[in-house]
Amino acid sequence: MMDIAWYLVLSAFIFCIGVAGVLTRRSPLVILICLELMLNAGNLALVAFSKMTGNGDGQIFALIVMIVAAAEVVVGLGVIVAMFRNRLPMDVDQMDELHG
Amino acid sequence: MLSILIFLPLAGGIAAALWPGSGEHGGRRAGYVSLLFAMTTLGFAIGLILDFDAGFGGISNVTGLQHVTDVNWIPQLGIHYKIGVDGLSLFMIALTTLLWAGATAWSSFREWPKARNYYLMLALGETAVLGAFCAQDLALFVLFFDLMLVPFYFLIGIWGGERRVEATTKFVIYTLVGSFLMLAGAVATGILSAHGGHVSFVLSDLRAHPLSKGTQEWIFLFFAAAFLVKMPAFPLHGWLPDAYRAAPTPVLVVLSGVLSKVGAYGFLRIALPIYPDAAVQFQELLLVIALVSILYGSVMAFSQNSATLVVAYSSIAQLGFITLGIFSLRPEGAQGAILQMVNHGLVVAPLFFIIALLAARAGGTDDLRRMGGLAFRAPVLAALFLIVALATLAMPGSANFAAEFLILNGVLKAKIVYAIVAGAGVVFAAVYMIRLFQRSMHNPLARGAESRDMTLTDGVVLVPVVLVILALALYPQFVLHRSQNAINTSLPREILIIR
Amino acid sequence: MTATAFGWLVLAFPLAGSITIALGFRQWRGRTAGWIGSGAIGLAFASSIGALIALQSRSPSQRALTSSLWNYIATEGVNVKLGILVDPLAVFMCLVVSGVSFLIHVYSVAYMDSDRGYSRYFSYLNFFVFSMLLLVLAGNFFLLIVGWAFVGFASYALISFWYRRRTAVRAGIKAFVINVVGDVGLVIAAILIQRDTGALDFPAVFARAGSVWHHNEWVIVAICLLILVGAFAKSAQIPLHTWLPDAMEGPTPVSALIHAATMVTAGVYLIARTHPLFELAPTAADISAAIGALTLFFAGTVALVVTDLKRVIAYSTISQIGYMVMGVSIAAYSAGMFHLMTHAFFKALMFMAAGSVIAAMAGTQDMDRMSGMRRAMPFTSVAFVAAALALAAFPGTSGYFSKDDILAFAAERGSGYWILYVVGTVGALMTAIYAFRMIFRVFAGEPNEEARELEHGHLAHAEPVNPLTGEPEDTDVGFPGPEHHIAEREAAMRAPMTLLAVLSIVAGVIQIPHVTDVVTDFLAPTFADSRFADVEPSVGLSVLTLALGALMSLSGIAIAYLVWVRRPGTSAQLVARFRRTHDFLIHKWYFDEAYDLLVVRPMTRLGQAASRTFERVVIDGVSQGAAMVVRAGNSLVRVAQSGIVRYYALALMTGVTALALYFLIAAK
Amino acid sequence: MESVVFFVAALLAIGGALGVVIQRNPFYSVLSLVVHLIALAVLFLLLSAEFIAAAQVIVYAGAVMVLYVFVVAYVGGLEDPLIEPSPVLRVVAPLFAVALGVELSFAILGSGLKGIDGKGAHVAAGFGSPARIGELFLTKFLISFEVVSLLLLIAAVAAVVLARRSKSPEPDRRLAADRPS
Amino acid sequence: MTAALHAPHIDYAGLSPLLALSGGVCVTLLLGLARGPGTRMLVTASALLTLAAATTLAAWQFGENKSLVEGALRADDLALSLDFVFYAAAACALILSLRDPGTSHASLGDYSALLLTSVTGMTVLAGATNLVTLFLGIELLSIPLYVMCAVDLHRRTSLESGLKYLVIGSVGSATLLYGLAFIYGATGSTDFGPIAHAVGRSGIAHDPLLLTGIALAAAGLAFKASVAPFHQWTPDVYQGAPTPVTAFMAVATKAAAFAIILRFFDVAIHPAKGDWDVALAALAVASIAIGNIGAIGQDSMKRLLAYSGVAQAGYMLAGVVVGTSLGLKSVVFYLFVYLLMNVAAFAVVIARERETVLGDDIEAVRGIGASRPALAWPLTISMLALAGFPGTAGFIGKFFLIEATVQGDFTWLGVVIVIGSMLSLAYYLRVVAAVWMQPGAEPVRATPVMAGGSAEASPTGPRAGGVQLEVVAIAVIAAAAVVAFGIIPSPLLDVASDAARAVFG
Repeated sequence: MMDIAWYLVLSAFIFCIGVAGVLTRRSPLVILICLELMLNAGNLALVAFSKMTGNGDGQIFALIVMIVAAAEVVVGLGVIVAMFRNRLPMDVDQMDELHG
Repeated sequence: MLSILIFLPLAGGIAAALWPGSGEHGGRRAGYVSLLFAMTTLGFAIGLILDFDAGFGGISNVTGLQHVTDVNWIPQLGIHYKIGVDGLSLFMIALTTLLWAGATAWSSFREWPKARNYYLMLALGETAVLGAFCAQDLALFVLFFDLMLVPFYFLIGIWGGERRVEATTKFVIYTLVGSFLMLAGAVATGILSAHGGHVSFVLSDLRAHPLSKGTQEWIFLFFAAAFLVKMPAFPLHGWLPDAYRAAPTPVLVVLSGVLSKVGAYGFLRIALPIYPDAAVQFQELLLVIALVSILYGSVMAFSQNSATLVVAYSSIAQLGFITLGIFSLRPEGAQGAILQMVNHGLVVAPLFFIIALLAARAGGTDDLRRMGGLAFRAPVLAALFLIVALATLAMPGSANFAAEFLILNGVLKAKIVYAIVAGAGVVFAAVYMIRLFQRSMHNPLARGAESRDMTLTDGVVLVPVVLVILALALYPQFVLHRSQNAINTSLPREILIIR
Repeated sequence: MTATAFGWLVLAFPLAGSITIALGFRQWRGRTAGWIGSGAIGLAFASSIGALIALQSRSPSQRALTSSLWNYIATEGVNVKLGILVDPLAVFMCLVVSGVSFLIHVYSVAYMDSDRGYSRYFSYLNFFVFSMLLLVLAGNFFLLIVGWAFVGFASYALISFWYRRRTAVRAGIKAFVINVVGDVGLVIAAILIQRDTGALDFPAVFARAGSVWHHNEWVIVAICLLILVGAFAKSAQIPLHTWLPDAMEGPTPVSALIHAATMVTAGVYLIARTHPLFELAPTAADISAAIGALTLFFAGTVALVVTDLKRVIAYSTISQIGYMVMGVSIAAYSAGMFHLMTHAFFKALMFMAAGSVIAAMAGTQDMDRMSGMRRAMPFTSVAFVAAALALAAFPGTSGYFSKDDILAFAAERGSGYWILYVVGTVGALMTAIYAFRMIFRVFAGEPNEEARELEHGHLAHAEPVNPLTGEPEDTDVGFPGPEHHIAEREAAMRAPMTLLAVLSIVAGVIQIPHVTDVVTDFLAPTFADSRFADVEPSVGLSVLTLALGALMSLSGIAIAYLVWVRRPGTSAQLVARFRRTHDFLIHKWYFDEAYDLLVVRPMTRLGQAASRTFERVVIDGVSQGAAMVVRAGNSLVRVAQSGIVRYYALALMTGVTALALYFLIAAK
Repeated sequence: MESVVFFVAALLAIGGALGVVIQRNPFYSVLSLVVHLIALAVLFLLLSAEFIAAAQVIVYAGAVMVLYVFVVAYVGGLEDPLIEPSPVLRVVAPLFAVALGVELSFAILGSGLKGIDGKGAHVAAGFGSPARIGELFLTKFLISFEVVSLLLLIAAVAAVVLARRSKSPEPDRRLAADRPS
Repeated sequence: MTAALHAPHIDYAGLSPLLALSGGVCVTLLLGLARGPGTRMLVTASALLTLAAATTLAAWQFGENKSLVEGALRADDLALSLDFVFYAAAACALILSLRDPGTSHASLGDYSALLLTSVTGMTVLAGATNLVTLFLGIELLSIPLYVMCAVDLHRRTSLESGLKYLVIGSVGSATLLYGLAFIYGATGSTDFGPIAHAVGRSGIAHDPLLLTGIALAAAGLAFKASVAPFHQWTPDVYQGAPTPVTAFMAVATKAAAFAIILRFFDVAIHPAKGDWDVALAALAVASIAIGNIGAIGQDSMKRLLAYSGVAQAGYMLAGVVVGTSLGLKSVVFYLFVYLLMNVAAFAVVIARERETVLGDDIEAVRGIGASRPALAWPLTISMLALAGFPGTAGFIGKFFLIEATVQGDFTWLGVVIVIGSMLSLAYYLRVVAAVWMQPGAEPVRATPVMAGGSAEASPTGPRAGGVQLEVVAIAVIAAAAVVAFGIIPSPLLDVASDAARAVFG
């Protein structure tokens, strides 16, 4: 049985990988996925903590996060589809009409 | 009672704005309506003076606050709607109402675009100024002090001359920089003087619980900044030339006749009583500023070609004198300052009216090089101008001289050197005022200028003011006697003792 | 009626006259305004006499009366009443002022006729008299200053009376500013006095002076010097004399009244009035005496070379006032006042005569263009000669006694004061010379064309031009109108001139040393407290002085005769001989140039620099600088707002990392 | 034994995550995400959260992933060059990721909390069981439970709004299936 | 296994506003499906009714400070008073979008439902006393907003704003989540009460785990309140979104964010104040500076208001920093005022958008002082109020905030606020000057215009040319309120004090 710390560090790494993804990728799709990574990292941490402290709140929290993530994905994909329909580039860097 | 005085003009302004009638006709009617109200306010003020109790020979020890109204306005913030009159505010109020009546009359004899808004703003301005003069609660004072800017921002910005928008923006920003600092200072004063207890901004309470010296110092500086910008004093006068050139005549009159006094008034009403230690601490600094203002203003005044700017810079110098008197931190000085505040308001107003008339005769420019020899067919105008000019340069026998005499008296007793240097200021005043008079009235008739006397309506505006000037020249004691008591509060014992 | 009541009346009449004339300026037709003005002054003179009688009816010790109307300024530490002080000195001045003024008013009624500014002129003139009387009657320093400034203003207004003459306007400003300098000196002096004695009323101040200040302590010396600044500015003493010659821009009667007879002697009066202070500060008194001497010498030299008729008289005035200042400064009070009086007589007369001449010359004032008017204008020439004799202190004339009275006193004081005596005597010689230089150049010799015309009864009426610049006058504000008036044809001018001529000659008899010391005795109560009250030139000294004076005067006249009548052209040779000296003198010792260089130019330069450079660079610079900083920040923010979402995310993460870092540090 | 499982799962999870980030083709990113999710599920099991693990597999690997695949297919797997056009981000982004990682690890390891270095509290059987979860949901987290349903409802609406004018309403129906009753 | 399930006590009275809202969502959604002429009116009516009901219920519950459902929520005066702000903002947004071309792409039913849901989320958030509820609340308010921003599907900028908001928003909430996880881990509970208690124990107060959690959570919340440096989405999203949506976001989102920020910092982790106050102060200074500087010279009114919003967030954050009852009071009060000021401004922008082809460019309001006083005055008043001129509620608000900072020993922060206000004059006055002091652009009759300032015209959607009474009315009423409360602020102040009492007792 491993120390909780291991799980936490692992989750931290995943979180950062997610961040790196958001910062480096330009396809909105992939960015969404990277967001999923970040949320999952959060989940892992929650579950680990709930194991550590032995109360179930963390797990509930994690579960709810999952659903929230799903909802976010839906909206995100919806926007992407809309963009596609309007023949907008699938590249966040080119969505820069608003600036200044 | 006082509240009526304060809000009567605003009521008039609203009435004027809503008065039926269309087109220029409606505008004129709006003018007469607000003129009516302005006159009523003036009457009110006169009543106030007559009914004012100066105490026994003016030497009684009561603070002399009269007609007090005290409503707990915003209890959660400890802000009271407390207003009252003492010898200090009394004549400021009189001056305000008089000049505003004059300005309104002057305006109502002329056509204005968007006249309704114009009179509304003019009236709002009067209300704000009166409020500031009556306020006996720090927060209330700050509120009115800043409120003043709103109407003047519009008055200059909408009805002004060339480059009016830049001018008015510059004016408001300059002034608000000071005012906002003052706001912070005021709040700090209220909170800190409460020492964790119940917060109150009522001046008398604040006087009762002075702050620690260190706190006083930075707050005092904030307030000083606000007041000096308002006056304005060197080197915070950057807004003055543009604003003065852009402002329409009636606005200019009240701007330099009254608003500049609010700063000086603030020193006597707020800065000295509430931050006595700091006042003493920074006396030298303020005296130097005042002195530089006098000299700089004078030098500028006699190197200008625009008549308006001559007077503009001259008022920097004049307010320098007032500051000098205040920060002599002596009763004579303060009294002189009060008297001089009234006088300067009284002389600068007709000056600007007259300059407007001269400009009308010199083909619409206030450039002295385009004027000259205007006196010939305008003996009355010339005579009035002469009287006002002499009063401005503090000709002995004028109330202005009485004031400067007292001021120099105070300064000389406090710090002799400053008095000597200030003497030079008096000479300069003679130079630039006489120069102004002669360049416009004397010398061969300028090309394109035509000499004709003023009309009856101009007389209606000018003559009363000049009469007041003469009256005060004969009997300045009228003011001094009533403002005597106010000094006791303006110069608290701390200051006098330390001195 | 008490003396003070008369005092108030003395003030009331001229003021009333002035206001009446001013308010009714549209109504008065013809010479009405003039007669109203003269009448007012006449009444004032009458009241002065009334005051005199009322005063003399009291015992000498009781002859200083005060009276006040109301509190002018009454506040902590300052108390000024609107009050007058009637004492012999004041009454003496009142008599001189109102008397001479009356005569000059009458003269003006005719002389200024047909001037477009007729009413304005008399209104100003009455106002001047009022101010002058206020000055002499003032019961405290404050009111004194008020009168002081008023006369300054009146003189300014009358100097630039023909206000479309550039020269007149410039002269006016000059006079006004220099007078204000004087006022300021006086004001500061007054405040210092008020600070130390706590009073401004003359009696109180003089009473406490001795106890407040030690003998000759620096404060009192400073005060006296400041008072002198005021006195010298008014009385045109070095270095504040430059305005007086220019003041000749005004109408000639004005020069007669203000710039010869009355106002310019105010300085003398002031010193006499404040003598208790000066006696406490001998240093100041000596300085003043020295300057007086210097001035009388300087002015004399200049008067020798100037060719503008009025300016010659002006310099002679400066010089004569030099005598008076010297006199009162060395405590020869009654002598000084006496000379003040006589000088008023003969100098007023001289100006009147000059005015008549100038009128005959259709406005020309240059002596080079004058000659041989004797036959053309007999009356005028007689009057002028009478005045000149008095000025030259011809034995027996009024000037003779009054001047020598001063010198004798100087000699009596002995020691260093001998120098003053010598200078005074030399001055006397020069006086005689330039006085008769005028006579000989104007009246002697071949009649010029104006004179010849006049002999045939035609008064010249040239197209008016400015005598200085030669530019044509615009006459509609009333440069001495289209026609001129000379004494020969105007009774209103002749009468006062006659009277003054008589006075100039005989007035001396009232104050013949050791014979009739009328003036001295009359003024005695005022100067009773003086340390030198009992100093009086010994008989021998007086006689010696008188003799020497006579000698000087006669030789002076002789020299003048020699140079300008006997051997015409001598002066030219002299000029050629002493070219340098002549230039120096003709430029009036370069005073004006020096002022222009040291004061006027630097000031204007400073002003221009301030408005051109400082205002732009510093004052606006600050606000613009602030604006620039903000704008820079603004563009920075906008660049960061690139519109690329990933940069936003980056920024967000930066924030997060930074926050986390801070907290980690906080944690440790 | 357990630790072996942990390390394997951990490696897979990280690998999957990295895969998501560095795969050029979105489609592969999706697939590596699946790997990552499964690995996480395993870790959840190790942390005695059976229900979470199950939900993870069903909801994510089941529903959400399918959604992704659809959209990827619909939009077309457009590849974005890994050569980051903006050098700033190419350098800075990983830097920040690392920095953040270091900070977080510091926080975790530096924490003085007892138990963090422990195996965790000794939990009763059925700690993460559906029953326990359900109980919590119906008691303490009732509100959350209801709100979540509202959230899903609105997500559906959102999808409808965004995918308007579409003859192919797959995303919508798929979501409708997800809505808990 | 059948564990005895003792159902929790549910206080329906306390929940009533929430229930009303969620009910309203469903009803509106269904009504939206109806076809027919009157649908629009019907839907709007039901939505407005919902809000009205919620408001009344909230008002009814006002004063009873109680926890609901095992401390997941709290229906106290802080929450309820801010609920009023949400509801008011939502109502205004609804009325403003009634005839808005931009939002007309979604069927009004869906649109209103989204709006109401977002409001529900805010209500939840305002009452949240539990990390889970907190997170849910934030998501529930954000997700509909993402959609509403993008709702003008045919306008690129609208989609762009939606995407940007979504991406950054999700990053923000992920960060928040991670932070909450840490806090949960460090304190072992998701309820604020126990958390506060745990933090109170000196051991944890300085634990890196907790503090890092706080840092991440703070970042997430600050993002919602668009506090610099987490503000950058604000200008773009505000400008891109349909203006009524912007108006709603600008006011309601900020209010909700501050609601939870107040509760989180002043309740949950108040014991650790010594650790976080300086950090927040730094954030406040940053936002004041960046917001005010960024707003200068902006030509798009919406952008300008966005930056000004950043600055205002900074001011309010200063009220949080001091963590005192007075501070909370001042923030709540300022939120009320903020609502009024912005609604007035946005209403005017919308009106001009529809009257001219200039969109939300400042040109559009040039010279309306002469032509359209009914719009000019509200705009002027709101600008002056935002700048903190006296006679307006904005002045009282600033006064109050400064008072709080001084009393909380953060005087220098008060001075920073003041300096910020000075900077802000540069752009607020520019608008006023444009309104009054410049000749009007010749009135352009409304040709088909897109909301959001881009000139791409779209054929669809109803166009109301010229005056639109409801818009003008809102502008005028809001402005009037600004002045009224500037003169008689006491009522609002009382509410604010109640809110403070609910938290600090």
